[in-house]
Amino acid sequence: MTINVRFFASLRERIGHATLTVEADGIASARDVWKAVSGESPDEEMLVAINKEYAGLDRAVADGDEVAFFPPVTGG
Amino acid sequence: MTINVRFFASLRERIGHATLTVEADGIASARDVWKAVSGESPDEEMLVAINKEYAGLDRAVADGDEVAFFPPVTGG
Amino acid sequence: MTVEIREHPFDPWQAVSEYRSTRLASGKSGASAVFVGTMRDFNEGDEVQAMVLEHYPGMTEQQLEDMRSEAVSKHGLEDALVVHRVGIVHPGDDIVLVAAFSAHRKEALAACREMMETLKSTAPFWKKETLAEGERWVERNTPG
Amino acid sequence: MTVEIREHPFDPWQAVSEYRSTRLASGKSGASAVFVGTMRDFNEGDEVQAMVLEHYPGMTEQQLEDMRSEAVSKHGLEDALVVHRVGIVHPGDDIVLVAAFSAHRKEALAACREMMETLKSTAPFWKKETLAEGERWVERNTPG
Repeated sequence: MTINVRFFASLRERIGHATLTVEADGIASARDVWKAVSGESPDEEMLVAINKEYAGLDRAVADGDEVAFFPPVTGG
Repeated sequence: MTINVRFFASLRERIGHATLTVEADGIASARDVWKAVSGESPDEEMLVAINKEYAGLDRAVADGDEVAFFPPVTGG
Repeated sequence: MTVEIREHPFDPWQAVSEYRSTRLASGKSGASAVFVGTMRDFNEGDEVQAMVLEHYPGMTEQQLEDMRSEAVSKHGLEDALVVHRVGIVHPGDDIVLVAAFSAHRKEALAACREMMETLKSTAPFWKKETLAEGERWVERNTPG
Repeated sequence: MTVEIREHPFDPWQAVSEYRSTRLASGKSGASAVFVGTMRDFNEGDEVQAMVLEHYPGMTEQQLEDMRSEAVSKHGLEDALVVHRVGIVHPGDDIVLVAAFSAHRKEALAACREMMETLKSTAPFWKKETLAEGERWVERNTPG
């Protein structure tokens, strides 16, 4: 299974990449994706989008999905 | 006692004057001024200003005051 | 002058833009909340061709100035601007501009809304509409 | 286009004025409620020299468009316009414009405020400030 992962703002800097591709079996949810790329548990405030729509950490992911992680938004 | 009376909008048209001068004794309040110029009791919605500030119908008037009568405001 | 009565058509967006660039310190007001009221070509189901806006010279300016000062002081605004047309207006003409400038959006938005409610309920202006069948006074403003 | 992401400085007042004259039917929208957010030269007690505004291309536009459509439909607006800057901005630069156009003021004012709250809490934008001592991410928006 291939997941295209994106990071924004402080999470991009922390991970050190704007995008990563995760190719692995055993990944069921966005939470699993985060663990695969960071080796850590997600922090409470982290936001997740799957295919450019907000999603919960336990939302299922499928082959080819774009999963994005970012901190609270600060626009406007 | 001399009172300078002003009328606006539909009250101006009803009275037929934009300004009137009332010279009479026995006028104590804005209500008395309205009775003197119209011969009628004031209607509930009528607004009153004395010297360009909102006032109640029973507010006292003094020699030289400007007393204005007008309908509900409709600006904006 | 932060309260103005205008007898001729004005461009409210240009007025706000000019006011900001000439009267406000750059970089202080993070939030500008603006309301512009424009004459519509219909009211209460009828087509309106024109309108006369009457006011009470002296009292109207004082009411608007009091309203502006109270909003600035209550909400800690940087500044506020109020412009209102009088005289003969036509559909599409802008009638009123209320602008609140503040460091933060909450205060600017609340002050803008409150000034509009105060203006609608207390500022001495009266509208007389010209319809195809004649003229009529607008009897009251709708609540906000 | 009623949702725009701009990479260069823009004049929000000119944008509203042009939008009204080119996109809205004259005489229909009696009420225009507009909020403009501008970069300040201070934040949380510190002087800010510049800022980088990052967004999520594709998702940001979709979020803004959903927000705009919901506001139009909920409040029965004639139209609504949303413009947001990205990239490097400086104090005094305008960052966001939200405009709601309606027949009546109540709906325009409510829609403008609600769109700003939605934008602040859900639109994927992030600010990084440049201070004299270095850079820092803005961690969260203040509630409205």
